[in-house]
Amino acid sequence: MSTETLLTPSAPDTATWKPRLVAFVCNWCTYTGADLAGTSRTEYPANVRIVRLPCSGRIDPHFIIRAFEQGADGVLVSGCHPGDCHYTAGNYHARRKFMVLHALAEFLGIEPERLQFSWVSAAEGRKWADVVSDVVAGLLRVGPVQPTWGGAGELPVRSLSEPPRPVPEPLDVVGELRATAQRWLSDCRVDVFVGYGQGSLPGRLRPAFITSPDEVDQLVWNEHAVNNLATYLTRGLVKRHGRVGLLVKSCDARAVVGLLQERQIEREQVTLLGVPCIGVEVDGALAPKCHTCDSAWPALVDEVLSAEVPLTPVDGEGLAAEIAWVEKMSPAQRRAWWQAQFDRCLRCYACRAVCPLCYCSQCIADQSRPQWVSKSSDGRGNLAWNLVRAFHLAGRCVGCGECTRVCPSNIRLDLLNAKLAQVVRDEFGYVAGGDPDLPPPLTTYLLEDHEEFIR
Amino acid sequence: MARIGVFICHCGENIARNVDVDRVAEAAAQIPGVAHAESYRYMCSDPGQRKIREAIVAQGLTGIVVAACSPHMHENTFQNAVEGAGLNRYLCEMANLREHCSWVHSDREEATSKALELIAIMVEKVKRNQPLAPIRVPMTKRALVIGGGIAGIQAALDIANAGRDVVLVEREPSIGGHMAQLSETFPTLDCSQCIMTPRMVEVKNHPRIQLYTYAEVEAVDGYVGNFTVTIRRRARSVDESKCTGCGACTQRCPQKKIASEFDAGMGQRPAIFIPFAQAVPNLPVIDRTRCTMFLKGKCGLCAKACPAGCIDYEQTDTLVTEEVGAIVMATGFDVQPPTLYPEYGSDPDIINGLQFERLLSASGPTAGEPRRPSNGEVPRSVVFVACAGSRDPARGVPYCSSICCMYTAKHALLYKHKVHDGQAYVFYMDIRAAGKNYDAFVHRVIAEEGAQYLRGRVSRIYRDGDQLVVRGADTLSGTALTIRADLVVLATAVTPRPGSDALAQKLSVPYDAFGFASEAHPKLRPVETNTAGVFLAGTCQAPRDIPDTVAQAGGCAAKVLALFSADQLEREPVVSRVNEATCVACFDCERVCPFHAPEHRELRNRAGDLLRVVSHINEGVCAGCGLCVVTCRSHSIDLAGFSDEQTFAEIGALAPF
Amino acid sequence: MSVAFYPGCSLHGTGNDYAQSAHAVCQRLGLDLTELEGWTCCGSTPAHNTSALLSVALSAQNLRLASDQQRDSLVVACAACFNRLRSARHEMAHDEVLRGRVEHVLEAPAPLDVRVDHLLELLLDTYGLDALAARVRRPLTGLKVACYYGCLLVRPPEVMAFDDAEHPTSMDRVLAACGAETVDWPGKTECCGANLSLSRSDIVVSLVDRLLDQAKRAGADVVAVACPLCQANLDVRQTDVTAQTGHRYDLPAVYFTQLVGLALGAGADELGLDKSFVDSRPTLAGWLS
Amino acid sequence: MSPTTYLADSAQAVLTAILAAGQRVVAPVEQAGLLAFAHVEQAEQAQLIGQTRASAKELAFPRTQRLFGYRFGNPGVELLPGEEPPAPTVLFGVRPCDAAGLAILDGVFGAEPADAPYLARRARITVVGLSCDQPQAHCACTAVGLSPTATDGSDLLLTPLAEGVLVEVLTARGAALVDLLGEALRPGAADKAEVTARAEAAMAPRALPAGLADGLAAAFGEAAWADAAARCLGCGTCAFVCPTCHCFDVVDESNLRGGQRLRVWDACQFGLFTLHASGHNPRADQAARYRQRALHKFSYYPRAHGRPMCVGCGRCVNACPAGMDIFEVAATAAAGQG
Amino acid sequence: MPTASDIASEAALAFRARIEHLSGQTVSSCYQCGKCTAGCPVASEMDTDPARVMRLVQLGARERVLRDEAIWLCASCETCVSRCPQACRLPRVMDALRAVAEQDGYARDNRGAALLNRLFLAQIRAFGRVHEMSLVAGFNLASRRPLRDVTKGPSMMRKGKLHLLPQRSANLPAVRRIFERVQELEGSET
Repeated sequence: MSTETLLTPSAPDTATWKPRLVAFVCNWCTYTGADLAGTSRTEYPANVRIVRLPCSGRIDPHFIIRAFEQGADGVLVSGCHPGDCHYTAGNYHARRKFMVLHALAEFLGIEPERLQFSWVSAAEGRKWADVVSDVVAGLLRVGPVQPTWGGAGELPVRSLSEPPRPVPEPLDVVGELRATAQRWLSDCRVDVFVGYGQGSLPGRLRPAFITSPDEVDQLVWNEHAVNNLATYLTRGLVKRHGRVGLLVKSCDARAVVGLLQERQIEREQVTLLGVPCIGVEVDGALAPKCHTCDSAWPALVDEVLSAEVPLTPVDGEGLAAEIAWVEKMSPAQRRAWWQAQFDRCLRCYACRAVCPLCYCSQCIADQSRPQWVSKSSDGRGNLAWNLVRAFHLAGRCVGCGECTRVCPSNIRLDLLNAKLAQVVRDEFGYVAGGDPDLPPPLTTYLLEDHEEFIR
Repeated sequence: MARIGVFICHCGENIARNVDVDRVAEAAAQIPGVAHAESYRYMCSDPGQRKIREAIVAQGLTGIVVAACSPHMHENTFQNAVEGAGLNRYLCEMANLREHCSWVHSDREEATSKALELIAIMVEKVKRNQPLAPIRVPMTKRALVIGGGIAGIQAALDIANAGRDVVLVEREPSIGGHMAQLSETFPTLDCSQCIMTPRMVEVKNHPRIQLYTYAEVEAVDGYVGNFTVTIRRRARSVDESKCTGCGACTQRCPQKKIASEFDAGMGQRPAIFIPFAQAVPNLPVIDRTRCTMFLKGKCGLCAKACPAGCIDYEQTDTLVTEEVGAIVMATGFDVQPPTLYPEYGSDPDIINGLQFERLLSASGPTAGEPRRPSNGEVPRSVVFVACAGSRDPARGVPYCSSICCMYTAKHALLYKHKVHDGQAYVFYMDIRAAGKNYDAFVHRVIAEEGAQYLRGRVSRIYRDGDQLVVRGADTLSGTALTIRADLVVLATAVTPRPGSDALAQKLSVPYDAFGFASEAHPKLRPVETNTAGVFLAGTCQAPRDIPDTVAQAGGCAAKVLALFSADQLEREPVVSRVNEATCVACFDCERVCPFHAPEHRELRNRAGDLLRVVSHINEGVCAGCGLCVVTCRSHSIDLAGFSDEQTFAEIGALAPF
Repeated sequence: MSVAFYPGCSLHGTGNDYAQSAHAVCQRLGLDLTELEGWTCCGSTPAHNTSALLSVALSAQNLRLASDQQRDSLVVACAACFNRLRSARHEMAHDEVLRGRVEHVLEAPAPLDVRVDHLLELLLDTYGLDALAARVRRPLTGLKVACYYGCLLVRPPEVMAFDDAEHPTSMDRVLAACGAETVDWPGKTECCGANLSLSRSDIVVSLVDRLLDQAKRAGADVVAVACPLCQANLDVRQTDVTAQTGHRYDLPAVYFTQLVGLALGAGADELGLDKSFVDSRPTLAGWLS
Repeated sequence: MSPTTYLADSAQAVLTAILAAGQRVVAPVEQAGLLAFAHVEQAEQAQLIGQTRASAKELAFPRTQRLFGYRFGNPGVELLPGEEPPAPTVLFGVRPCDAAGLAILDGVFGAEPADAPYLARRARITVVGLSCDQPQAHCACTAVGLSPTATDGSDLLLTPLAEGVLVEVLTARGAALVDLLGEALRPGAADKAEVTARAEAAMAPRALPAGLADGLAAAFGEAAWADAAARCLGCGTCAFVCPTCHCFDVVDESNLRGGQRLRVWDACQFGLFTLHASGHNPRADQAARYRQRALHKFSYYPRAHGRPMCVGCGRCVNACPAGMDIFEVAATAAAGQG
Repeated sequence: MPTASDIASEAALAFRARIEHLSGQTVSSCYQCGKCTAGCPVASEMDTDPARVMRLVQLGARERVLRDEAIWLCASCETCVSRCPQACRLPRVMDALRAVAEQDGYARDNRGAALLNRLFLAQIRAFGRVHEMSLVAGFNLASRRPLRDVTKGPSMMRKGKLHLLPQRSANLPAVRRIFERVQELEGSET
């Protein structure tokens, strides 16, 4: 149900079409370099419109998304060469963000010609002219953006490269779980214990909040304990009780690390009870994240339940295989595939609600001045929302997979998250949810960070 | 309701030639929100500016777009004009029709339509501009100078003599730096120590200079006008208040054969030592890494020898905190050791220029007589090699060290003066003698003193019995040469002082790949840095000679004094601000900010209970880069002048009009 | 690890005493030194003088043979061949365009899976100095050796990555492990002019003259070499040196393998000591049983 | 007078006939591993067993709907029309619960002042219901006064029998559709009571207590809401899959040239839902928001309209990321009061 | 010496470009520090020292440099390479000059290295390996100095260091194919 609007220009007439290139440039190097191209009378195509910002570090990925929404055929991002930043390090930080954005765009099947990055110094008027000419030539090659919303070919939502696997018998820890919760509550070590209780539908578990030692019999544990309870650590209705005891699987514990890293919780306010976990069930099979999980034991805990853990070797590639499957498609196929996914998005924000790391008190998707993300639940707004969500989780997502589990429209958010986690791991050597003392990868940089994607 | 005025400049023919300015003016008047549009031949001229001012008043304009040249050219001009008409200067934006349009697009049709779009973009932006007021921050009129070489001494004295307090921090036990080590200076052959020592004493006795030697800057917090500096005073193991500098302790020390830093390894010193005779302060220090007492736990001879009882083995480092408003970085340089090239090997008779200075210095280990380190004999043949590490992108440093040509000429001359029948050979690549009287000096060395200048580099040096064999080339004649030498002096590359990169980080000053601190602008702001209130003097910024260093240090002093001339500091209001209502206190802003501008602010209710801690941007420190704005996921930070809303509006105007 | 020995043309000709002694040493140490089947000339200097592509392709052909024969490493004794083979591998690994061209010429993928090692590296890294010292039967105590590396083992450093290019010690360490005293001398990596040997023997004579002079003055009893071309120049040209300059040295130039073999207990004939022009046997008499 | 009931071979056969009559049809199809209402061209595309993940309301009340557009002039603004409603459509295979949901929406949007954009779309929809013979664990239609074969909101209702299918003509629009179908339908009648009984027997017992509306209203001030809502994460899943939820937000999106005014779905569980421009939020926490949801469905609406604003489809219970069950919460809250 | 117009001529620029292409070295980066000359073992034998050869290539002095004996004297010892501050691989430039000299007919009369190169490669082509005895004999004959080193041969033969008959590699066809393919490829490029 796409909305034809004034804001989304209709498909251009190919005969008269001229590419529209929006350039976001820093004030000190590239803008001045473009000035130099002017003073040197170096001619280049008139298709470019410059938006001047103080620093490449000020170039928000949202600006780029918005430019495309407003009908740009291509976006060029340009700043100072490494070492030249007027603000010392703006371009180094920007480089990391751009690296992620570049990978994300590629993964979504956006032609590389449409999103280009360059370093142009104040002395490189010639280079500016060359870069613009080159990018415009690239846009002429790929042609106008084809609006393909809706009607995208029906492709399978999941790769069949790894067949669903049965869930192993859950470990029997319930007795010790209840005893521990009881002890913590009796000793006033915690004011509320967050675990799992029986759900109202058969075979379902759901979060349970135990505030009295007498209630611990409500606690249960089995393969249906899917929820990442770390999400509740930042929730007012849970925090109101005081100190929180939390049952964590190894994936959940990684989210707690993220919250500590980002100072959303204080370590002493939270007592973690680790539960050895050998897999949970989603859609009647072993959850994809469990295929590649290499530890039944959470790393960050205060106490841990004891159990004999059978050796379950990590095998299969899990999401990596599916990422490879998506990447094997042609860019156009990939774009269509993602568009079909995003088209289904209802904007219910269940993905945001369950994510332990989406804790902002006011999400930018809810802001209207400026309006970061169109609220329209159509191609435009849905693309922007899903891009923003993925980008904000880059280097932070711990891969608990909750967003994908709860999506009422079966959108493969886990693939976006996992792809960016791959990029962050390969490019910045960082895996989220490990060491709470490390800075998140997009808040730091290395001089030697890769920049092959930058001209 | 916005009433925007658009003023289109012909710039003579510069814009009008390729852009149909009349058509643009006509079309610009149709842009929603535009109340007035006109074009004029020279908008920056007085009549042009008057047009703007008059229109503002007559039409009640709420924002101005001047479509003319680059804002880097005339933004200030038009901001002033707008202000003159009573409108806030930040309600003026420029559309760059010249550098970004008429000068680079020859198709008049294309250039004209692009010009109109550029104007539409700025109209959309200026509609959302907010009036901004300059930021004022208080000023501590006290300066910190880091480094007690000639640069630091000069800057400190200039500032202090102008009546401002100075804190001078020197890492070594004495101030003086490299200049105190030099024999004589080119091209006048003044005795370096003779001109340096009085300056050092003046520093010591100056009532406005607080001197910390054997001390390092540990941490720098705050911002221009309001720095808090933590200084680590390393333990001298000597009570400064009691010591008279008699030197009895140094004579009793059983360790006597430690390579002297001051003599660049050409002489020796004890474990408790005064670096050199004219040291300021003239106090000994114990080198704990070599002292028997510290290594083996017993000795104590110096304590026994000290008549004042001021040896204190228990002394510890102390931290002192100083509040200053400006900082001068003057950490100086080092020269590379003479062992860079394996093809030259390492031989006691191959030394670097600084070591040769000590051999030539009257106060040096040989009392000014050049002698071979290997056997103490006077060298009869000395080969000087310039560019021994400089201008070598492959294995040394790619830059020119700037001072070697001159000091090598001086070395050859001084050597010839001291060893009349000796032969001096100088291998060089180019002679860079651009200072006053420098070229004449070099020619004097070649023509009158008889130094043999050879244009080429040396490929190999090896020992053959008592002598060194130097294989070089003279490219002017196209021949390979083999010279037997008693001593080889390598003009090794000038590099920044080790640790100056770490200091630059503490000061938020960028530095280049070699560690030289970066100035704000190579031409127009050569002593400023991009961190307001931090200035650069001397060789920490690039290799340079003494006159340039002294001039630059004076420049720094002038900048510091100019800064101190106001009681408050005015800064551009392009700074970030936090929306405290939505800030979730992840403090990623703090992690990314190159200037340490984000602070933790506690929000309390009326009863004083702590509600939340949120981020707060210190406007005095914020440089306005916007990195925090982009990093903030909840977008609780925005940048005045380049706000998210302004930028989105610009993007919204990008669609064809 | 499976290795193949690449002898090169010289070791089948003028340098056969090098081959002989290398085999003798490896046999005594239990190191496999099976020759690469069907090896061909590396192309040497004339090939790279003529065409960079030809040069790399001729060497790559041998790497390909080694790869086809499932060898992990090609062990080379001749410094010149070693230089060509290792350079070819380096260039193919670092220059994609060249690699493509070579693959076109060879009609096969570039054989980058095979390492190229010098015999000295085999002794030092694979076998180990301690193990070698343990096998020494007749320590060369008292023998003063000037180790001569020449050019091609060590240069250019970023390609060869062999030891310290200006002050190499590999051979010194190997011979020291055999009990010999190695002298420090300036000629270690100076050029003997090998590839001018035929075309400009006059130049070679003056270079050899200088090397012998330096070695002699450093107190060497023998010069040890790791290259048949160096050996030929330093040994065979001594008469020419005397003829051209009047300097007479009588300084034997032997292969380091001959000295190692000696220490391991091999006999003069087994090591081919009879084959040099300046007879080393009188100098080495004390260690010949 | 045409007969009010017909018999046909199967629901599939009826669909085939509707398509053959050239009607545009939206029916449940399998998409990306779930059932969703989508345009079908062939009867085989339709998947007539099971419950769609989202309800059928989207066709009449789309996720995003342009109310009107505008273009800026200088001076003045030019107004542009809103969306063009889609072509007349047969909404086929709608479960009785979903059809009843449309009936509730008709009441809400049809009340004065009538909502023109909704009615324009609704007027072009003919609802062909399909009785439910395989209820799921979360089903609860009987608890809200409906049944697996209820007719509310349908123009035609198909009820599968042991053999063939019973077609009930319920409205004039339904009759008009029947007229197009020719021989696929045979006049005839059958009793669907047995079907109803069988389906009801298969359902999990769920019931709402008597006096729920008043009980909930009385429980408004209870602190227990905080405990009840603690696990609610505040997403919009329940509202967006609900056949009766109809809250929306109106947003303007514009640039220099002009813009549009959009109606987009909104959900009462979002924190933003009642956030005032001043920053004040009368429903400050999830407890207040969840209470609103329970009371709107089971207290305010029934008090005004005499029936719950719930058709018992159970989608919200099934889809909730955190396992919230509104029936359970409402019953407990009301009971706590009593 | 070339005049200013010669230096800027197309031919001069083309020559420099050709050498840069063949050698893969940026000849223009040479700033004449002379370290190559200083360390070169044969510089003293050259009329034009290595640094100056580089200079002549920079100037595009084709005739002069291709006729210069110096380019045949480089021993490829790589001493200059390991010490060059601009990391220039001068022997490759020398190789390129020799290849061009050979291609363009400047080496026809060369009785030294060029001749040896030709004979050497001919042997590889013939046998897959080099046969030292016939190489030496052939070289001496062709360079019209048949008696060079005449005393060495018999003694070497006695010592078993020279074989009368050449060895033939089992992979001779592969080697010949390499020669053909290289010629083909390079021929197609010029």
